[in-house]
Amino acid sequence: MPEIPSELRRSEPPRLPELAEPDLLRHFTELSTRNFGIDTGFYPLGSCTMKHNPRVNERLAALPGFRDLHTLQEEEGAQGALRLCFELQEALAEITGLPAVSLQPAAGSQGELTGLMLMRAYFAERGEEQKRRKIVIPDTAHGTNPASVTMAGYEVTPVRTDRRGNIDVDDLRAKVDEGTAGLMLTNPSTLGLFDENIEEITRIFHGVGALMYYDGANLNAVCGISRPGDMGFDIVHINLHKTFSQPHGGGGPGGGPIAVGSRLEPYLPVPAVVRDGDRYGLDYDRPRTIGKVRGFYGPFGVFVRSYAFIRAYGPTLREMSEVAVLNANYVLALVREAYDLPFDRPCMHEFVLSARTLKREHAVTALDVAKRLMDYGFHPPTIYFPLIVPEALMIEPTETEAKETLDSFADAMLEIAREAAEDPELLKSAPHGRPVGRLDEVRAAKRPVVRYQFEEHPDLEGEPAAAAVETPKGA
Amino acid sequence: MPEIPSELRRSEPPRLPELAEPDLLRHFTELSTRNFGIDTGFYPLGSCTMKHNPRVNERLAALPGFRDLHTLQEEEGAQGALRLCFELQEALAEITGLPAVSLQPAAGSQGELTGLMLMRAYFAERGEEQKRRKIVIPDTAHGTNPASVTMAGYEVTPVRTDRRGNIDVDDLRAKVDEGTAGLMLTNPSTLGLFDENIEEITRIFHGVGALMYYDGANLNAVCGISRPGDMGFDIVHINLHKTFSQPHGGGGPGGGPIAVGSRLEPYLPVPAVVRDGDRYGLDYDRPRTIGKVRGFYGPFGVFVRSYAFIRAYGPTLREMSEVAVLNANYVLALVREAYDLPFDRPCMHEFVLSARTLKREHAVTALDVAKRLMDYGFHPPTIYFPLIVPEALMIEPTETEAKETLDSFADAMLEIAREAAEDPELLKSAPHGRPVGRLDEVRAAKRPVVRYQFEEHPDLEGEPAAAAVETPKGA
Amino acid sequence: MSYLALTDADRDEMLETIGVSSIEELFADLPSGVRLGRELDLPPALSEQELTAYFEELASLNAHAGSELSFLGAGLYDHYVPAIVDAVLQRGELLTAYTPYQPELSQGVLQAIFEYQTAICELTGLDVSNASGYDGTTVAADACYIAKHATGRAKVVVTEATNPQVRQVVKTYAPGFGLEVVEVPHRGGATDPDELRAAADDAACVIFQQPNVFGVLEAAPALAAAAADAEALPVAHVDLLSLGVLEAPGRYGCAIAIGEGQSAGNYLSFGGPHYGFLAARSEYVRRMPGRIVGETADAAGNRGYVLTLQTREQHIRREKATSNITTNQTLLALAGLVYLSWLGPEGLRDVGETCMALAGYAKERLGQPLVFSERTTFKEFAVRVGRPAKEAIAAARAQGVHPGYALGRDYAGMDDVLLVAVTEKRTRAEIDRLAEVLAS
Amino acid sequence: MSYLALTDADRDEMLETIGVSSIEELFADLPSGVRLGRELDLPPALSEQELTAYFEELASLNAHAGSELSFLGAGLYDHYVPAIVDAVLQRGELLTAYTPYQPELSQGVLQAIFEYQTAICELTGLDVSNASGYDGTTVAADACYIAKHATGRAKVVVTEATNPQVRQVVKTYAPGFGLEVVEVPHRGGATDPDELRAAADDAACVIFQQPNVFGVLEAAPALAAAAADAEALPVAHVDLLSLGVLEAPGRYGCAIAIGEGQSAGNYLSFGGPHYGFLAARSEYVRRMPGRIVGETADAAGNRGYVLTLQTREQHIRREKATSNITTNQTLLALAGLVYLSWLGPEGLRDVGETCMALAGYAKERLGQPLVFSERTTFKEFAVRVGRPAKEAIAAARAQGVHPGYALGRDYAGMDDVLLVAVTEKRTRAEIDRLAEVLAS
Ligand SMILES: Cc1ncc(COP(=O)(O)O)c(C=O)c1O
Ligand SMILES: Cc1ncc(COP(=O)(O)O)c(C=O)c1O
Repeated sequence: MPEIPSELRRSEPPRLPELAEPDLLRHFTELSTRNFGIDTGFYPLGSCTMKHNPRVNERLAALPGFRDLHTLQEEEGAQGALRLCFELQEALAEITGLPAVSLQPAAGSQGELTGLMLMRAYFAERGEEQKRRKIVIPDTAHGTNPASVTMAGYEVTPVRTDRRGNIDVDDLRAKVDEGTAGLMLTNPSTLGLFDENIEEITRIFHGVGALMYYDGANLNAVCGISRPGDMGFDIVHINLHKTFSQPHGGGGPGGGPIAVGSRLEPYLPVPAVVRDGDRYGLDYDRPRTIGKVRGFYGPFGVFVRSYAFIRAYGPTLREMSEVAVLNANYVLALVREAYDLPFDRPCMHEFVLSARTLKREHAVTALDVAKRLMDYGFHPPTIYFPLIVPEALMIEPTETEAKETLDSFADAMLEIAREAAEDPELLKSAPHGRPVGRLDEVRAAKRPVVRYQFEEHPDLEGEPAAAAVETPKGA
Repeated sequence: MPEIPSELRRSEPPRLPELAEPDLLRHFTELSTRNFGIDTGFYPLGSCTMKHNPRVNERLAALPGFRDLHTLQEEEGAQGALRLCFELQEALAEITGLPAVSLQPAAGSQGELTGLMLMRAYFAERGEEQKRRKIVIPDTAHGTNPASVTMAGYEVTPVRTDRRGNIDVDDLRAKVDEGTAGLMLTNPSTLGLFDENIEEITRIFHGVGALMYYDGANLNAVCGISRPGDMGFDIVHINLHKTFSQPHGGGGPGGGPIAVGSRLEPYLPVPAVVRDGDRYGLDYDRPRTIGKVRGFYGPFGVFVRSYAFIRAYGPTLREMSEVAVLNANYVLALVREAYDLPFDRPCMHEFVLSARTLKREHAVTALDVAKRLMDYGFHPPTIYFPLIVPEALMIEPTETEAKETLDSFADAMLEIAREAAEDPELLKSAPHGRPVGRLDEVRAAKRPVVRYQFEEHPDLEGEPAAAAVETPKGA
Repeated sequence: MSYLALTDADRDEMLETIGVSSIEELFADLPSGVRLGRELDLPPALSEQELTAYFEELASLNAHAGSELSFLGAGLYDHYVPAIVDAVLQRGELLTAYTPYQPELSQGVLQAIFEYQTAICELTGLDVSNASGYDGTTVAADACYIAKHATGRAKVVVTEATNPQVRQVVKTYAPGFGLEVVEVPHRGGATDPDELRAAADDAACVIFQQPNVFGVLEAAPALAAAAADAEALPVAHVDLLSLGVLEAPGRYGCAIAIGEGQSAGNYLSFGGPHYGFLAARSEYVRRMPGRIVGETADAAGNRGYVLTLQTREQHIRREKATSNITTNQTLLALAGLVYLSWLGPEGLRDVGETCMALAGYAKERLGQPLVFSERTTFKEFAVRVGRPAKEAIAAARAQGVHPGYALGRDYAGMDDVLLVAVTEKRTRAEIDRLAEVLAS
Repeated sequence: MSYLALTDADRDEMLETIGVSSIEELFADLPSGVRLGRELDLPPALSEQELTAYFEELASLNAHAGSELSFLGAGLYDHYVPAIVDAVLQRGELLTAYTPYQPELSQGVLQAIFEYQTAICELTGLDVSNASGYDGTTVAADACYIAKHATGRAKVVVTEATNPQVRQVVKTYAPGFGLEVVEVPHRGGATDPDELRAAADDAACVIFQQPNVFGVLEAAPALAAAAADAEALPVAHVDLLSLGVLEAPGRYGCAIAIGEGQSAGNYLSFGGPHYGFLAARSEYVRRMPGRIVGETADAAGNRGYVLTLQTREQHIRREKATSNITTNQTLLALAGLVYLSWLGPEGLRDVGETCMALAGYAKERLGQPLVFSERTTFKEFAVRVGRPAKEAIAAARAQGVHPGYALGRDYAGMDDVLLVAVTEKRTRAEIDRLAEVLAS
């Protein structure tokens, strides 16, 4: 074996665990028992679409022909995988109503960034690169939207929400002009409401030559019912790990394919998966492409699962969305009396309550309600998001839950509202009987310990985390 | 589709669960969280050899070439499977020291029955069928031994255990004669002790022309160290789910191959897996065979796992047994002071304590100790077995446990002995914080409810289960 | 060796604690004459990676359902096993647990068995089920044991149209039970009730299979009646997958129903491990072999499950036990439960109807003479292929199709007969392919 | 559709409770102009069994590591993934959980990430690791972001000997960050420190790969020193599997280490999903993108883990966040943790040495001229095959061997060059086979 020059050779072995397999398996089994997944129980984490993850999808992704396929395999040796990618592109184009698809982005957020890069490239070719610097974002938007804008080198122009929960169109008119590159909108919005003025909004942006980006996080509400392309959007990302059931894995992986109108197709990342007769291939010859946003072609294993999910429904995907909306409205009907409902309209696949009154009258917060729900065996909803709703509780049941589950969740919500009045301490001290109680996030941020404490571990410079408690949890 | 005659057609649909997949998966996930496996923690269930189950074995058993292979596939189409069976036979022959192997028995108990059937066939050919009716069994034997004797149409002759924990040779001499068909012995015995007089015992049985059966349940103690064949045994069964790590699955499956000396080979079940050059086949042409004891060739999936386990060790199987014995003696050394030790000798892979003194002095039973161990996160040992030891606690750590685990288990045992003196209620009320407390076994047996209570469910005639509490639990 | 956790330092410390200087000392009680005194003659140890490579090579030498279009059945069937079955069986808390002797740590397995017993009772139309037997053959021997003790009679009757594997195992067990075994021949692929009635005199039980080994539907109620008329226990050997469309044995007078569970939720796995099921009328519960789970409560009144009626069993009754069984097939029975729950009542009926419809299509499509053309069959049927079946099989396999089982192996005068099994996994196109291959 | 739990009766009840007469009413807010008004044009729904059959057919059209002897690498490698990785990843509580926003229900994932961060810090010799980035390319862009804000400089330097996928992604992100990208050519397969030093003036960071794209060991310490000398952050793109034998980047002055985690515990999966790792010196922690888990305690003093330093992140800082990332690659990073824990320090070294020894054997055995014969390589090397590499590949694949990657795809003047990767899964016999095939 060839000699490694001494200055390049490892000087001290890494301190990795030294456990035999039996103890290793026990360790990770034990860790899993201190975690809560969809398999454990109801998980109405708003904006995250925590639906059942069919196990057949895991089986299919593990087929050796997929799992052990090298990404640089010659095209002739990867026809099945390329065909799967192509068919998924076709399906997503049909579902979104936009003809050209790139599967490359690794998640929704990267889909957003990619979409904004497409805008840049599009305007650059028109010589409008300098002029168009603004991206309009409603105040209900998810944090990734503005963050993506900054990463893409654009500036954020915020726009207000009106009293019905739609974008405030007057405010919008005042802010959209020739300097506007585009809009980023989630529709239905993070309030779980479909923007009734979407057609007008489209006119406003297209009127000034700006583009419209659709954040697909809430696509689960409208599959087969209304398509972003038909709403007028030019670019959309799809969160395969939400709408199309890629398991979320405790944080990832995900998939954030984007679909675009034909005028933006030339700028899509390379390679594109193309078909020529019954042969499938990779097309790198896209002179106007923005380039690559991640390695190779995207998270293929995610494609297998999500495409399997789509094929399991076929055209009945519409029923998936209908039931998602039905479940949400049902839970809303059951719990609305006990909580504040900032926007009183039929919701879509999710709805946002406020614990404002509970807080005012009993000094009980959305966080307390969330923690108390754990005692009832439920994962809490998303809280403190969207930001415009104080003490927000954002509830998304998804279509895969049984009525019995929804009923018992609603009962718990009502019971907790009663407890807030009668025995607020019960909520403040929640959760009970978990491996740990509420953890000190401020201390964690002040004196960060982010790796196992081997003796000589250097101290990290911390930061104030005063806001730790009221920060968004979920989405 | 052909018509089913109405009198043969199903009249009422079976009342099976009607759950969607999401709820079904949650249901079984939830059930699993109310169960304890080796993956959960230490499982020193004496006589059961609860060792780590390597996950690679599950992967290998699931290879389509094994998992989806039909048992009636032509031999040319099953060469890999037949070769695996053949190689496993060879390995078991080498480990047991007996040349001829049949993989067919489904578990140890069926191995016993098969072995006794071989004895019948053997003596029948010698015209001694009527004469030889007795099978000698020591009072330490597992219940399956006498039960197998009865099923085989033989009669049990019990023999005593002496003060060192060996078979009482004098008692034995008095009971073995021309009417004796054979002996069934577990060695090391269920006391975890190796019979020091095994050679003499062999002389006694072979002296009268009787045969010797080795119950392989404790083979984990002596692999590569001492072989049943070399001890003089004519027949042995191997519990693949003990010594060779087939996961026990909450009760099964198992595998109970038997190995025999050449004089018994002609009677083995059919088919035999044979080799001819580099071709493997099934031999049904065994005119003196006892026939078949289960369908086809045996639990093949178990063979895959156990053969993989054997190949992972190879000749170092000896180390497996050495460490099993080391671990047992280590725990014994740590806990002996606090419990009674009926037979004070170095143990083999397991040892048997008695809670006799705890019971006399504090009215605390072996059952109480067992239940209290659950509070410390351990599965209890086997209790009330073997029957000759009052308040027996039969502890088998196995080789796969770490010293840290053994230490904390020993600490718990010592702590519990202290608690028995200081706060016996703590033990009597154990376990604490489990999904259920101690269950009423007497009621379960008195008024048996053995299926979900649909309205018209007929009452079963029950039985007294007075003994329920002091009955063997484990092994 | 990564399955062992002790370091060398650990070993030294432990030996010191024990008070010996070497591991050998711990084996002092072994007479030198019985020691091996050499290394085991086994192939060298393999790493996990090497293991995987070697076993993958062995697996690749087998023609399996994925690599060959197969119509093999004759007792084990290539039905679809849903992914949820794998997912549940991989749960370590279930996979790596022992028999649930300690109920407080075993409610998961205990409740699952209780649910399994319920499902088996529902499917068979009987009152009690045990937690599983070894397979579809040994439960037949178990049934004989029950019948013997229930009737005090010394003879059992089995129809010749019952799977030969089952009959062979019954014959192997019978002498130990002190039972004589009588077989009743089939007439044109089915059993004649009168003939059966005649044979049933003084019989402890009568075992018949529905659908029988030829896939033919027996006049099961008539057979059960014939047995009952002779005061022999009627025992039906049934296919769980047929019980969505075929009547429950309990409904036509059977005292006991048994069978091979593989078709419901287990992989083929070259013949095992699978599960045998056994259900009976309540009066036989105390004679039943095997584990039985019962419902009860704790002091606080919480419902819970325990192994019950244990005084039937070997660990208590020893030589007087109803059986010697201890390790059974719980995990495979759990697979059965998950599968049946996944199907539900409608799903079960659908699978049965689909199999029957496809088999019906195959009977026409093959265009080969049916051996028992007058009979109604379920998912399997016998055809004459006009040459030795072994030849037909070899020829078909050369074209990637396994056309079925050579019945001549078990039945005289059937050397040219193939037993063709068609499950819901087969498509019409695949059946057409079979027809093509057999015609060629 | 078995993924949906509601019965028709449920739906009616629920509609009544809501106070509407049909589901359509719930969509009243949708303007008619934006409604689809027709069925989606998708292929008909498939049952689980049909799904399986269809996907198995697609999978069978791919030549995978099990069906073809492959020496493909160039960034993703066919290393052995132990069964315990699958076992852990199949635990539903981990597989189906969201990002751990609620720590009391997420201690399992949180502690696992904490352990992962520890392992990455140990391997790279740095102070902090995030919970994972998308892959080995996007973490390079993340590093550029950190460097830009740490130095206020507007240029990044990347060596040409860095994997082209990485360079392409950096170039795609750069404009948004307001960064210019400069590439430094390789000289005979490695980077010249002086040349790098010259390019590094005013650079925010310098990214090089060790071992580089040609499998060659760079003079990494010298490259890091050159960067540091220009007050640019030295960033090493490394292979986790090499860090048992190669020095930790933190030990030779790197400020940041990044890389593709696939080689450690992930399957090839046609390029994803995998995990990118990113570790840095503590002073850069507040600039780091992505989740970070920290240790803390509850009121009772029990240790616990939480997402921490969140004010870096988009859900709090929005347009001022260090990144837009939210969904990351936790499950794949968990696979990495399980794998690295399974290996342990010695196992990691062994794998590295085995790969290197086998690759060394291959270099000799192939007998083809090495492109950079003077250089030390790790598990990959470049050879000239005396004809267009594409042809050599086609010819070899016809014989069941994939001989490697055609470097000409990315590097001028290398049309006849194959990049051959040799992992611990390859055997000498397989390497001999490769030699034979390439020679023919
Ligand atoms: C409304 C919204 N937009 C964007 C995202 C980001 O998507 P991803 O997590 O796939 O990056 C999310 C979820 O995290 C979201 O809820
Ligand atoms: C000593 C002994 N003999 C026989 C058996 C029966 O073996 P099996 O459970 O494999 O039938 C066991 C275990 O149950 C045992 O411990």
